Parts: sequence; structure tokens; C-alpha cells
Amino acid sequence: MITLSHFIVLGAVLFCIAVASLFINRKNVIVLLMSIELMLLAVNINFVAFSRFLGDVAGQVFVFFILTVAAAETAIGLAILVLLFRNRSTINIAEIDSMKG
Amino acid sequence: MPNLNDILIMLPELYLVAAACLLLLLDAFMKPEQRSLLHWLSIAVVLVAIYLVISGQPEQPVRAFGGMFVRDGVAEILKTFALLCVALVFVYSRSYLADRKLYVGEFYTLMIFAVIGVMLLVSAGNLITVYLGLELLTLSSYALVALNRDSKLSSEAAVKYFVLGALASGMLLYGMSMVYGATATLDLATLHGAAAHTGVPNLLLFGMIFMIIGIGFKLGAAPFHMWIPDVYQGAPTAVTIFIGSAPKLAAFGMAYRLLEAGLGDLSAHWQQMLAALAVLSLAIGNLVAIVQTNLKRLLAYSTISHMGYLLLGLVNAGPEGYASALFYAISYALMGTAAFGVIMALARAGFECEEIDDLKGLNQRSPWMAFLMMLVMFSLAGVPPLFGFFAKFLVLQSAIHAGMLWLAIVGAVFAIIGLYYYLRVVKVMYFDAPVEGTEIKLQQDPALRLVLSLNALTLLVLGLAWGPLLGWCKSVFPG
Amino acid sequence: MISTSILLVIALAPLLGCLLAGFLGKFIGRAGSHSVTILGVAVSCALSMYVLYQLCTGAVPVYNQNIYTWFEIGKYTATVGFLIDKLSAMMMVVVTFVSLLVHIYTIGYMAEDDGYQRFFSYISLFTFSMLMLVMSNNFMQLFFGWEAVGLVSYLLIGFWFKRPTAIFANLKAFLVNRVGDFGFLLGIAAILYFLGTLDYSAAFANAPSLVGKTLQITQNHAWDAATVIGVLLFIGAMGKSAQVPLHVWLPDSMEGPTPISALIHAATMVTAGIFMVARMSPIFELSEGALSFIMVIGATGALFTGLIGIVQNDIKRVVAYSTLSQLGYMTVALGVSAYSGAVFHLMTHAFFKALLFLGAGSVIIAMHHEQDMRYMGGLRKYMPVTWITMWIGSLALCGVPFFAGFYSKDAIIEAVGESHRWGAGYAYACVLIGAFVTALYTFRQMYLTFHGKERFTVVAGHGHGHDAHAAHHDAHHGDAHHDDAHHDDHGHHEPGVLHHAPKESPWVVTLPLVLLAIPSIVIGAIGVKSMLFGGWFGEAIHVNEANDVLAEVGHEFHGWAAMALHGFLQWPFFLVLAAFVIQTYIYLFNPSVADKIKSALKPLWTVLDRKYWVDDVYFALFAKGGVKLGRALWKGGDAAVIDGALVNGSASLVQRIAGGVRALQSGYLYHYAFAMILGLILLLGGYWLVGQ
Amino acid sequence: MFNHLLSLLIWLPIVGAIPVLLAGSGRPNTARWISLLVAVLTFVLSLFLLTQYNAADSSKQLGESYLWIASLGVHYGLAVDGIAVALILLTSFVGILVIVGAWEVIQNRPHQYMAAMLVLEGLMIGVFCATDALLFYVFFEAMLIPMFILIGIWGGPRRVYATLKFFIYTFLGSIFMLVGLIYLYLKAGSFDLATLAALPLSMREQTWLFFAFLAAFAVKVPMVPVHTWLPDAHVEAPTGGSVVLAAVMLKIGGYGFLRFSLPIVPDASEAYAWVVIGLSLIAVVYIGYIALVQDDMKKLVAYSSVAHMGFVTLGIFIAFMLVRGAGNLDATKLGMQGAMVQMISHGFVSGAMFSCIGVLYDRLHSRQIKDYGGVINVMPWFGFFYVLFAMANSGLPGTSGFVGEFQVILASFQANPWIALFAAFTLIIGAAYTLWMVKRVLWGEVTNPHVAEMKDINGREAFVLIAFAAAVIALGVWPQPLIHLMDSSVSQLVQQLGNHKI
Repeated sequence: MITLSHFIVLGAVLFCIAVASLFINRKNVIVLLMSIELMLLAVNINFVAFSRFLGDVAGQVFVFFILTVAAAETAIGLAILVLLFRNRSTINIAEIDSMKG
Repeated sequence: MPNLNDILIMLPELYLVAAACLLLLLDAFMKPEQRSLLHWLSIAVVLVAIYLVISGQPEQPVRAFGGMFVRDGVAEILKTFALLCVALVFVYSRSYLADRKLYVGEFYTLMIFAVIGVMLLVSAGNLITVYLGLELLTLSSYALVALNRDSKLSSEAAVKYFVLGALASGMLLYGMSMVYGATATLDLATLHGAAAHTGVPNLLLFGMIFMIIGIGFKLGAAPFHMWIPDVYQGAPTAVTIFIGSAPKLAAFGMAYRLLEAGLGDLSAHWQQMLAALAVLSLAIGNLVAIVQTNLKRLLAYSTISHMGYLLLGLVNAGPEGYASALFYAISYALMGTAAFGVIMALARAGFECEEIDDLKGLNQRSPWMAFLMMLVMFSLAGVPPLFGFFAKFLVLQSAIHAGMLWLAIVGAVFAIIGLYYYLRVVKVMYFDAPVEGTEIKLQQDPALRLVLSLNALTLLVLGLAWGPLLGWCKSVFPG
Repeated sequence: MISTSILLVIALAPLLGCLLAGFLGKFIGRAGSHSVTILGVAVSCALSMYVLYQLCTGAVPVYNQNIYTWFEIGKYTATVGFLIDKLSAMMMVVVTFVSLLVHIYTIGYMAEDDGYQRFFSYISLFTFSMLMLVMSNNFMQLFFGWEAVGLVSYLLIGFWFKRPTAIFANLKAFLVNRVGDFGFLLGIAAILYFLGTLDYSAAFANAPSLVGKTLQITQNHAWDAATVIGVLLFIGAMGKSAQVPLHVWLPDSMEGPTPISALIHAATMVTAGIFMVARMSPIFELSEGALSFIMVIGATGALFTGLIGIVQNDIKRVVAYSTLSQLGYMTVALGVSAYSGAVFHLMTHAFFKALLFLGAGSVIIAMHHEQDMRYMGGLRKYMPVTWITMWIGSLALCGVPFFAGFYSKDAIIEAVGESHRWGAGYAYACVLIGAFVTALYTFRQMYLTFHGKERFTVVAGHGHGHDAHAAHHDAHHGDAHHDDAHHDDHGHHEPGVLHHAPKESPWVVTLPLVLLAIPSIVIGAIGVKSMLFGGWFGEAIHVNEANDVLAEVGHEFHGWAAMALHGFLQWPFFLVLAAFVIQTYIYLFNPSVADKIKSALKPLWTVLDRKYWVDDVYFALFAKGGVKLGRALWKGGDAAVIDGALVNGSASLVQRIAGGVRALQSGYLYHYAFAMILGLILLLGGYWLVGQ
Repeated sequence: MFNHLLSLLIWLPIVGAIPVLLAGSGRPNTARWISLLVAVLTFVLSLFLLTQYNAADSSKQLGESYLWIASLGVHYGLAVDGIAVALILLTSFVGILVIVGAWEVIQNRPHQYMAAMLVLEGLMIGVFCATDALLFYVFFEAMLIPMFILIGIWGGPRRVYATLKFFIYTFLGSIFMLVGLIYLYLKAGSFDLATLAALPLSMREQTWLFFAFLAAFAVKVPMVPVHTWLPDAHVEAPTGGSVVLAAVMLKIGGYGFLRFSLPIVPDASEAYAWVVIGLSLIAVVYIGYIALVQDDMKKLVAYSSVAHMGFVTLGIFIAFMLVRGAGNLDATKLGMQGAMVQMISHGFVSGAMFSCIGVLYDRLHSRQIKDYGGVINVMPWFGFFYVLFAMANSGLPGTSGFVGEFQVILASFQANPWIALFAAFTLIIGAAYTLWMVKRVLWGEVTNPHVAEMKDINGREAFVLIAFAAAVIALGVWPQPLIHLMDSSVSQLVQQLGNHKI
């Protein structure tokens, strides 16, 4: 029998993976975009699960908003990515450190 | 079903959305040389919005769209000053943008959308609205930071801002989901009630912590401040000045909505956390600012420390605490616009005037600008009789009132350390001889000069007569 | 009734003269300056005599009134006012009289000096200050005059401010005096504390209440109030009246022009201490301890400073040391409660010592500012007036019967003999031997200066006549030198070589000598009866029955002549005689003996020549030591600890920390993200901890 | 207008600074004349204030009070008592002299210099008038800005270090006072000094507050060991800056003790009086020795200022030993009056000393003692003033320097002879460092050709020095008028000391 906690744990695990990949990954920015996406999905799972188990629809409404915004976010993210590549001809995060201190 | 009344309550926002779209269209059909029309139009649009906000302000707080949207005194003040900041930004940035081939329509429309985000955020009555407002604000900001397409720094700043921002909003959402799970509601008012009698389950507090991270990020409180210096430095000054002003008001609004309107009864729990963030911000902001050579970066760190002071107000978690924090946010917004305004007034094509040393001997070159900058610096440092002092005074007071004398003393100590780097700027302007060869030329834009002077002098005037503003701030937080 | 206006005129006339000569000196010129100042002093001298006359004839009561209130705080008031009784009146006369003569004398002495106006301004200022001191009716004003005369002394010792030695001496004098004033001020504070007033009459009135009072020094240790007050006040007197061990400034003060040495450092200022103690007799009488202290100090000074006089070669220094020793005599007198004896000696001494100094000055003029007696000799035939008058002075100084000095000094010696106070024996020995010593250096001085063969050579017409010399001299007035140590900087001729023969000084110089010689002879005989034994001072001086040694002495007093004749059969006279014989043999008949003795007693001679090394010790200890200490405190305390460690130290610490924290801002996105996660963990962890 | 006399006194110079600034560097003389006019007007007003003030009445007078911050109940409250009047007179008096003193000496942007001076003057007057703690604090802190500018722009080679040190040092002290004031406000619900004075406080609270106040005012006075900003600030400051700093600014520290420490936290002040007394005596002795070895004239006078201000703090804090220990009110008044007179007198004397050094500096551009020697030979008139002020500085009777020290020593003897002993040590050490400097600077042969070329003081300098000399002598010869002016206020203050808060 799958209980609420299963979903929450799943969401938590996904969330942790996403967050961890944010600072463990030192390769390129694409991966970052993906992990951000993953993070939002983890949240969505939480919302859906909660709204299902609380019998309250608002949570699922929220999910739609999140999905939409996430799409917009990714779009901007990619745009910035392109910009970055155009200016520095690299998307390797380890090389993006001209501002520090 | 939304009715006309809901529309009217939301009128300023809706009006701005419409206006922004129109401006967008207009820009598309307009020749570049007519752009100044756009410039003045956008300013007019914003000013009208201010009028709408104030004139349409109801006596009692009202809610629209089933409580999704709240229009109360807090929202009014925050919106007014956010819009004011945007107007100032428009005035200051024109010649700056022109010099850098950034004098484009997107700037204005993005800016207006961002401020719409602010307005939504500060009058959010529901977690969804909070999220939407926040995203509208941040997404536009991402784009604005990257506005200068050919600048390495600009794009680097954008990507850092973007990733960290996304992370932060992710955490915020995660927190929201937990809170939702704990209270079965997204509506802040209901949440307030629910939090009261759900007897504080761990789930709720767990979610709250994540939400605080979201707030901390938006404020730029340590340790969620890392984006601030890089973004401030990398972004075009015209955008930095915006990020340094209106969003701080928004962040306060967000904190107020979530923590007070939503989780007010848990204040005993979040006070401590905010206090910790405050100490960290004060320490890191002031300390690292000392060793900066880049003026924008210095102001970035000073922002961090100022957010620490703002938190001093919030930890009070009482009416006059919020009032002082609000007062502080406003004062900071005005000081920030003035500070960056001076930088933009001195910058010109091929010369950013970002380095502190670029101000050497400013007093010989342009006494008036030096004087204004001095006012701003002393105000930031919190030296009476300038505005900034009274803001600090009030937050210290509310911290002590909250029984956190130690916190107030920490604030005081770091005020001394902070003093040092503001004085350094004054020292460079007044005591150092100008570097030969370089000559500081002032932007010729008269509007810029006039408004900038007014902005800086306000710091002095409000320093002498800050009563009414404080009265207003206090009035919107019913005891 | 003495009229206030007269007193005001007495006090202010010299001040007016000082201001005129000082500020308008350039306009009114030399003649103008000395006229106004002399006029001023003459006026106050005449009026002082008139006041004294009034008092003597008993026509008027003692005058004691306040002129104005200096400050008034609750029950404490300080006023400016005058107390004129016979004591102060006598002092006024002495001061103004000597001052007047010195003014006149100065016309001749400073004729070649370009600081002429300034000098007159100073001495008038001194007269004013001294008058304020003696006329005062309260301690505050006394202290004012006390310090004011110190100031003028400072200015006058350093009058020739180009001389390194002069400006060293004046600083020294001022500081040593300040040491005394330090005690004096505390004494005044103590009086206010115990008696609650600064006014003489009030203070003396309830002085008896001091008996039994004590001053808590530590938890379980208290001192007798009267003794504390007495000693503190006397410390002031030690400074001003150059008592051992604060005597070191007086010999150096000879750097000042000779008229000053006569006026300030012999006749008047240095006797202020004596006057003060006499004035405070009602208080001092309450403390045996204080009086013993005074007596011992005085006796020591009387003998040991006199001894130094024997080995001096500078004519002025001899007189200076004799002054020290005579001040010792006065102090001893105070110490044995023979206040009137002290004051009497003060007066006689004022005349003959002024005479001696002015005489010495006259000699110095004749010798073209050569002061070393080894280059003099046989001057009597060149300057008869000076010679005779100085002999008068010397005999008075030695206390040869019938001369003024005899009456006062002999009375003191006998009084000491009568005293049974602790230390009286020692004091008696000192003053007796002192008499002998006095005679020794006095006769030596006279012989070396006026008798024997000339030890200077006159080289006439060396291509530059008198005018050239005068001009030359004006230019070099600063290098008129004072003891053998400074022969070298006496650039324009080797020692003992004069460009023209010495000659008697002009009348402005000799007149004062004569006018001083007269009282040096007669004043003793005149004053002895009333002043010493007649209770002439009345209420001004208060002596307990038990202590009244003078009364004892008075028993076998049968008139001045009898006293003098009796004096020939007394020890002091035999001692003087002995000294006379010795010195006459040595300096008139067999000068070589002098050097023999000197080499025979080399160690003793060195001790005296080095003045018991007191100066050296002080200099090393206080001057050098003070600077060392100051430097140590400065470098060690302020610079190192406070500024170095605390102020700049904390600043640089903050800088270093800042540098460290800055490193966290690495610029790497993943570090930034990680920081946020850390923040999250921090908050969660904190929440978890609170939860526990 | 005359019921706004105090406001007028404060704002006239500050507003007057605006036309001076507007005159701009183009028309320096306009700027000079306007500022002189303003300064003179202020002085005249302060004289008028003197006539309006009723010395017989101990209460605060000529009060003005307007609600400044309604929501906090903070008032713009002004009123003066005798002490304040005296200090205001001092301020406006010195105000004229620094303007005149800087006349053609300051060639670099004189208009800004004069303006800063005027603003500073206004703010200092404000400090003395304020009856509301917050207002006091605002003036107290705002003063730093013009002084910071004055030292920083027109100062000497190490001016930046000096002025930063000055600002941060002072700020450091006062920020803790601010925290203390806020605490008091939250307790009393008002910043009104009278209310705060009536506020009952536990010993623990008082102790904390006492040290908060001490931090602020000890730095300002300054007391050992937080005095080290003063020598640097003085050495680097332009002459006018030094004069104002020494003559008026330091007084604000002493004034603060009177207005805050004594009335608001009397019991803690009593309990910790020994700290202040000890530090004051250290100031006299320790600083005296340090002053002795200074090679820089300004530094020497700066250190001597510290020593002299030691008498101010001493005179104020022996009060408790006398009132509560010996119960001797009059002795307390004596000490207190001594402290006040010492403040005024030190204002004149140190101002004069710095002016003298300024005169020398303008000729030789050196403050090193060793660069001088035999100055009297070429500048006799200057020499006269220099010696006069030196004597005043070493407390010669007949000059103002004596009065205060005399009274404080008399009073402290009543508290404890040992205190008097150490205090009286200043007679020796004070004379030593001052006159040794005089010896090396003034007396002797002309040491170097530069000195030989020095011209005696001109009319303008003479005016300044004569003004100071007149004040120094007048106060020295007849202090009673000043004492009478402050008497009732001091008595009332002393009365307050009697009543405990716990």
C-alpha cells in the first residue's frame, strides 16, 4: 500500500538529487538547467500528493502554475546560456569566475 | 467568479500590464531616434501608476479574487516606493544606456514587468500569488541583468543570478509544499489561522525553514547573499540600481506576507533564525566591504549589511518592528538609487566609474556631485542628521524592544566597522588629488542632475523631518 | 584710617609704569621709560613710608579690607584685599625703597643694553607683584603674588635670553619654585579644608581649633593638622626663599643682570618665604614639629651654603651664597619662634645685601663685565665710593657690632641658644660656625676685589677706542660672563685684560650705594629695641609664651649701645675676628698660602666646588630622568600599547579577517550554491538543536 | 524672534554657510566676508542671550519645544542653563577668531573651509542647547562630519589617518551611548533629559548605562586611555580646526558627563567615580610626562589639553565623594565650578596656544620644536603673547588657567588629600613641559636662517591673539562674573546628586 510518506520521500529524494547536482556538477550549465527542472518536479510531486491525500484541489492548481513558470524559466535560462556561450565561448561553470572576492 | 470590484482593486497592476504591452508594441513600430518619447512615456506610465495606487487606496484592507490578492496599507507603501524607484531608475539610466547602445525598448518594458511582479508579490494573499509575483520579478531581472549582450561580466552575472535564483525559488516552493501539506491551504489568511491551532507540527516548521531561505535569498541575507556582489558588479549599472532598490522592498513585502500574514504565530521560531541571518549578514557584509576596490561591489556588500539591519527590525515580530523594517527598506531603496545614480551621472562611454579610485578628487572636479555622494555615504553609514541614521536607530530600537539587546550591540559594533568603508569613499572624493589626465565629466542630462540632487537631498530632508514617513509606516501595521 | 585709594595707588602705580614702559617703550624712549617707572615706584615708596608712619604713630588702626570678590562659591570665597599692619607696611617700605634705588641704579647699569625699556618694565612689574604679595589679606592673593614674583624672576633671570646659561637658569628657577609652590598650594588647600576660609584674619582667628585635628593619611595613620599645614606652607617658603634642598636655583639666578640679583634675589623676593612664615605665625606656633623642621632646614642652609661661598671666584656668586646662608639664619629664627628676629634680619639684610650686590655690580661695570675676582684686586684706588660702601655692607653682613647686621644676626644666634626645641643644639652650632664662615668669604671677597695687587692688565689704545668698544660691547652684552667655565665664550679679550683702566661708576650707580650704606649702618640700632623686643609688630606676629625665646634674650637687653658693646665679648665676634685675621694674613700678606690650603684640602675643596653635587643629582634625576620616563611612557604606553596594539592593532585585525572572509566569495557558481545549502543545513540544524 | 533665540543661534551659522558655499572658490573674499558677518552676528546673538538669561534662576531657560517625531514623542527641545550659556559664549567667541585666523591662511577652497566652520559652530551650539537626548545625539554626531572634512582637506601630511581615527574613535564611543539611550527611551517612553533624570533605575542598569555614557564622553574629553586620537587630530588639523577642537569640542565631553552621567545614573556614577578620578589623575601625571618629551608643538599642546581636561573630569566626579561622603555641598560646588571654569579657560588657553603655533607654522611650515629657537629675537610681540599663553597653560595665577585648577585642587583636597596631591603635580609638570617648549622655541640665539627671516605678527594675527589674551587675563583676574553666571545651575546640579535612584 503506497502511503503519503512514500510520495514525500520520493519528492525529497528527487529534490536532494537536484540540489546536490547543483553544486557537485562542475561541468556545464545545461546540467544545471536540468537539475533545476528536476527540483521543480520534486516539488510538484509533493503538491500533487498532498492535494490528493488532503482532498484539496488547490495544490494541483499550483502545480499547473509551477509547470508554466518553469517553462518560462527554462526559456530564459537557455537564452542566457546562449549569451554566455557567445561571449565566453564556453559553458563550463569552472571557468566562469571572472568576478570574485 | 471575479467581478468588477476585483478588477478595480487590482487596477494599478492591470493598468501597468496593459501599459507595458502597449509600450512594447510602440517600441516595435518606433524609429530608434524617437526613443526618448518611449522614455518619457514610460516615466509617465509609472507616475500614473503611483497615482492609481495612492488614489485608489481603500480605507480598510480589501481582498480580491477570493483572497488571492490583498490591497492594504503595507502594499500601498511598498508599491508607491517601488514605482518611485523605477521612475528614478528611468530618469537616471537614459544617458547611461544611450552611451552603451543599450537604449532599447526592452529595458523599459522589462523594468515595468518586474515592478508588476513586485506589486503582485507585496499584495499577495496566497502562496500562489507570492510565487507568481516573485517569478515575474526575478525572470524579468534575469533578462535585465543580461541586457548588455556583449559583456562577459553581464552574461556571467546573469547565469549566476539565474541558477541561484532558480535554486532559491525551488527551495521556496518546496517549503510551500510542506506548509501546504501541513495546513491544507495555500491562502495566507487561512494559513495563519491553521498554523495557530495545528499546534506546530514539524512539517510546518520544516516548510517554514525552506521558505525563509527563499526570503533570505531575495533579501540577499547571508549566507544566501553570494549572488549579490557578482550581479551588482556584472549587471549594467542601470539594472544594478533597480536590483538594489525595488526588489528590496518586494523582499520585505514577501517576508511580511509569508512570515507575519502567514506564519505570524510561529514568530517565536523564526525570530531566532532571522537573528542568526542578521548577524551573519552584518558580519560578512561589513567585513568584506572593507576590502573592496570596486564601488559597485562595495555597495553590494553594503546592501548585504543593510539587509542585516532590516532583519533586526523583522526579528521584533511586532507592529513597530515591521514598521521600522519597512522604514529601513524604504530608506535603503532611496539611498541605493541615489548612490548608483551618482555613479551613472559620472559614468560615460567607455568609462564605468566603478572603481573607488575613479572618484579621486571629485570635490575639485564637481563639488556638487561630491557633496551629494557624501550625503549618501554618511546616510548609508548612519551618521545623523541623515536619513540612514534614523533608520538604523529605529531597527536598533525594535531589536532592543524585542529583548535582543545583544543583537542591537552586534549591530552597533558592525556599524562602526561599516563606517570605515563609507568614509573611505568620502576620503577619496574630498582628500585625494584627482588623477592627472583622467577628467570626470558629468552627464549633461539636466533631468538626471535635477532628480538626482533631489533624491540625495531627500536623505537630508527626511533626516530632519522623518516623522511623517515613520507615522505612515506605523499606521499600516495595526497594533 | 588708612585710605583704600592710597593703598591702591601704592600697588598700581608700579603696574602702570610697567605697562607704559612695556607697551609704549618704543614710543616714549629710554628716558621716558625709566622716568615713568621710577615715578611710579617713587610714588608708591613715598606713600608706603607715609602709611608706615601713620601706623608707627599709632594714628590709624590696622587696615584689613577686601577690594573685590574673586570668586564666591557657597561658603567659600576668595577675595582680593589688603591687610596693612606694621609687618606688611615695613615690607612695603623695604620693597619699594630698594626697588626705587635699583631703578635708579639700573639707569647706569643697563645704559648700554638694548633691552632697556623691557628691563624697567620688568622690575616695575616685580614691584607690583611683590606689593600684592605683602599687602595681601588672604591666601589666594598671597599665592598670586607668590607666583607673579616667580614669573618676573623667570623673565629677569632670562633677561639676556641669548645666553644658553641664562635661559637654562630661568627655567630651573621657575621649576624649582614650582616644586615649592606645589607644597604651598596644598598647604592652602589644607587650610581651606581645616579652617574653611582663605582669609587671614578668619583663619588665624580659629587657628586654635586646629589643635587635636588630624589628617587621615592612610586607614590607620593620621598626621597632626597643624604640622601638615605648617610643613606644606614651609615647603613653599623653601622654594621661594631658596632653603635647602630647594636652594639650587638661587646661585644660577645670578645669570640675571646685577640689579635684579640685588632686588629680587637678595633683598625682597627671596625673603617672601620668611615674611610668609612670620605672617602665618599663629598657625606655625601650633606645631612644634613644623617649627623644628623649619629650624633644622634653616640651620643646615645657614652653614653649608655659606661654606660653598668660600670657594667661589665669581664676585656675584659669593654674594649669592652669602644670601643663601643669611636666608638660613632668618629661617632658623623662624624655627625658634623668633619671628620678629627673622623679620628684623630680613630688613637689615635687605639693605646691606642690596648694597653688596649693587657694589658688586658697580665693580663689574668698572671691570667691563668681568666678574671673576681672580682678575681683580686693588680696585680701591679706582673706585673709592664703591670700596667704602662695600666695606660697610660687608661689616654689616659679618655682624660686626654697631652695624645693622649685628643686631639682627646676634639676636638670632642668641635666640637659638635660648631655644629648647628639638634640634636646637644642632642649629646653634650651625649658626655659630656660620658666623665664622660668613666672615671668611666676606673678607676674602673684599680682599680679592679691592686689595692686594692688581691682577688685571690695562692695554690702552688697541686701535679701537671706547666707542668702538661700546658698540662692540652692545653687540656682545650677552657674553658678559659669570664664571671661569665661560671664559672661553668671552670672545673679545682674554681674561683680565681691560682696554682702559677701571673707573668709579657714574652717580646713578653710586648714589644708591650711599643711600643703602646709611641704613646698613644705622637701621639696626634704630630698630632693635622696638622691633626685636618691643613687640612692635603687635598682633601681626603671634608667639606662644612658652616659645618666646626673644623675650628671654630681651631680659638682658639694655639699649642698642649696650648690646653692641656686649657684642664685642661674644663668641660670634671672636669668630669674625679670627676669620678677619686669617683672611688678612692670606690675602694681604701671603697670597700663595691660599693655593697651598686649596691643594691641601683638595677633597674638601672639590666637595664645595661641586656644591655637594646636589645640582648634578637633581639634573640627572629629575631633568634627565623625567625626560627618560616621559619617553618611555610615550613610546611604551601611548605608541606601543594603546595605538599600536589596541587601535591600529584591532583595525588591522579586522582587515585580516575581512581578507579571509573575502576568500569565501570564490566566484564559482557551485560554491555559491553550496553556501546556500550550508545555510539550509545551518537553519535546519539550529531548529533541530532547539527542538532537543 | 526672541522666543526662538536658541534656534536662531543654532541655525544662523548653519544656514549662513549656504551663501558662503554659493560664493564658490571664484569669489573667496565674498565667502570670507559673509562668513565673518555670520560669525559676528552669532556672537552678538549669544551676547544678547547672556542679557536674556537670568542667572538667579536655576531652572533651564529660553526653552523651545516642538514635537519632532510625533509617533515616538521625540521633541525638538532646546533650553539653556548657566553652564550652557557660558559654553555657547565660548563657542561663538572662538567662532569669530577661527574665521579671522583663517582669513588668508586658507587659500585652498576657502569658501568650503569657512562653511564647514560655520556649520560646525551651529552644531556645537546645538549640543549645548538640546534638552532632548536624541536631539543631543544628533548634534553630537553631526559635528563629526564638518570636522572630518576640515581635518581631511586642509590638514597636514597624515591627515587622512588622523581624521579617520578621529571619526571612528568618536563614533565608536557614541554608538554605545545610542544603544543606552534607546534602552532608556524604551523604559521611560521619552528622550526628554528631565524625564530620564527622574527615571528610577536599578544598579545593574545604571552600571551598564554609566559605561555606555563613559564610552561616549571619555573619548570626547578625551580621557586616558582613549585619548590617542587627539594628538593625531591636532597635529594634522589646520590651525582653525585645532582651535575649535581644543577650545569647544573637548568641552562637549565634560558637558555630556554633567547632562547624562550625573543626573541619569547618579548611583553608578558614584560607585564608579573612582574609575574616572583615577583616570583623571593618570591624565595629569602620565600625560604630563608624555607631553614633556614631544618634539611637535601641536602634539605637546594636544597632550597638555588631555592633562588639563583631566581637571574637568576630576572636578566633576569628586562631587560624589563630597556630597555623599562628606556631605559638603559647597565643596562640591567648588569642584564643579572649578571644572566648569577650567573648561572655559582651557577653551581660551588652548585656542590661543594653537593660534600661536599656527602663526609660527604659517611662517616656517614646521611644527617641530627643533626647527625654531630664538624666535623672540625676530618676533618680540609674538613672544609676548606666546609667553603669556604659555604661563596661562602652566596655570599662573592672574591668568584663567589658574582659576579652575585652583578650585579643583582645593575641592579635591576636601575629598582626599592624595587626590589633591596628584592633581597639584600639574603645577610642576605643566610648567615643565610648557616652559621647556618656550625655552627651545622662543629663547636663545636665532638658530637658523629661516627663523631669522620671520616677520612679527600682522594686524590680523594680533587681533586674534589680543582677543584671546584679553579673555585669558579677564577671566584670570576676575572669575566671579563667570562663576555667578553658572552658580545657580551648578547648585541645582549638586542638589540632584544628593538624591539616590535606588
